[in-house]
Amino acid sequence: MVAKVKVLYFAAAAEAAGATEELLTADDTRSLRRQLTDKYPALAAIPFRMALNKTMLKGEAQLTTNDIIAILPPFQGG
Amino acid sequence: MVAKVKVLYFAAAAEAAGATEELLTADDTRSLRRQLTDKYPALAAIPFRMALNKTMLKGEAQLTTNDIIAILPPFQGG
Amino acid sequence: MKNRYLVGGPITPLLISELMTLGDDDTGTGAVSIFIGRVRDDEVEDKRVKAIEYSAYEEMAVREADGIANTVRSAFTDVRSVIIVHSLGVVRAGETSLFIMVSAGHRDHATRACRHTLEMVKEKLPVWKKELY
Amino acid sequence: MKNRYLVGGPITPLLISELMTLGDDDTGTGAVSIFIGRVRDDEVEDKRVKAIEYSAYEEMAVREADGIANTVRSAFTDVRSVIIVHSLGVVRAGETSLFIMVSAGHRDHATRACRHTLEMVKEKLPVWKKELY
Repeated sequence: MVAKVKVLYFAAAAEAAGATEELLTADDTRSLRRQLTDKYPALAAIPFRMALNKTMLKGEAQLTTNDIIAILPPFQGG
Repeated sequence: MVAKVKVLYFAAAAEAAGATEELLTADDTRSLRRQLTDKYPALAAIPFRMALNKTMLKGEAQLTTNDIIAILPPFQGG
Repeated sequence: MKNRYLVGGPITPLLISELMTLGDDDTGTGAVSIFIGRVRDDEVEDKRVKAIEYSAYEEMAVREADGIANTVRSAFTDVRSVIIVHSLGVVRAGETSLFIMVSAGHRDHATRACRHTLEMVKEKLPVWKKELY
Repeated sequence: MKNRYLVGGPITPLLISELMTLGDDDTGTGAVSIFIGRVRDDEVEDKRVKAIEYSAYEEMAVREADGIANTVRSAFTDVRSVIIVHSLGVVRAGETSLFIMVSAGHRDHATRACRHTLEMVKEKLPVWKKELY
């Protein structure tokens, strides 16, 4: 089974992807990560983390249709 | 030689001495301290320190006429 | 303010004054520790920073800020309130982009909790910046 | 204000706002750490504190405050300004009796120097208090 997820790109990740969001299909975060760095080589150079449904992802997770995955470059607030 | 010094009392020390200042004679801070606790027994119960001419006294010092000695109970600022 | 944690543009002196009145009526507060982050006009590769443009994953930032405030209140039992405000959009050099205020009964928890809040904000808020020259 | 370090009565919100504008034009400041000490309405032996009356050895307090500010500026090289204001006389519960503000290039020195200033003020300023019920 394959999940249709919404991927959000922020800051340098948005520049690398040339977009702020898109719909993709993937089974889990591991395969999504590989798919993203294959599709956007510039993204591979950014030590990004992912949030799943607005919560920082620890390790990897299965994906479900309608999940929201955010691609987060290192934070720079303050 | 004996110095005539001005002694200033603050907070609990002023209560113990019943005054905020007076003129006393003493050779050095050690003998002045003894003189004060003899004269005002309540002062002996206060762990006071002394300032000599507005500078905190470290150890003991000789006194000179016109020196200003302040009797300082533990600080409570802030 | 966009919500209780994010504000569009700089955190103005007026907003800071308003934020500082929060908890004014709590007479159990003996210590208030405040941190203000400002944009510096740093020189980067011979160019001087005129402003910083902040962006954020807003929905997640709000959740994270909520989490930080709750964590700090639980970890420091003497703490009575935690305020966190971060700018979004353009903030010019000299202007304020971050305001943190922690009230407590006593100084030890106020100062330590404020510092801890600051470090968590730096670590956990999904906020990014872009220097404008 | 009696001088740059001591003020008669509470440190009012207006005075705090004024003090906070000092150094506003220094665009090399990236971090400002502030500590505000307030009078708590503590219960002491079944009586509630209504106010605290502060007294000081004023001439020495000014010298000590000067010394603290200089020491902090030397010890923390990133620090750009140190402001210390303490109340004298009656300050009611909920009102402010101590204001410390330290500006620095970056957060680490600002927060550490502010805390250090606070500890030195507690240890070195010849100030005493009397609870009023």
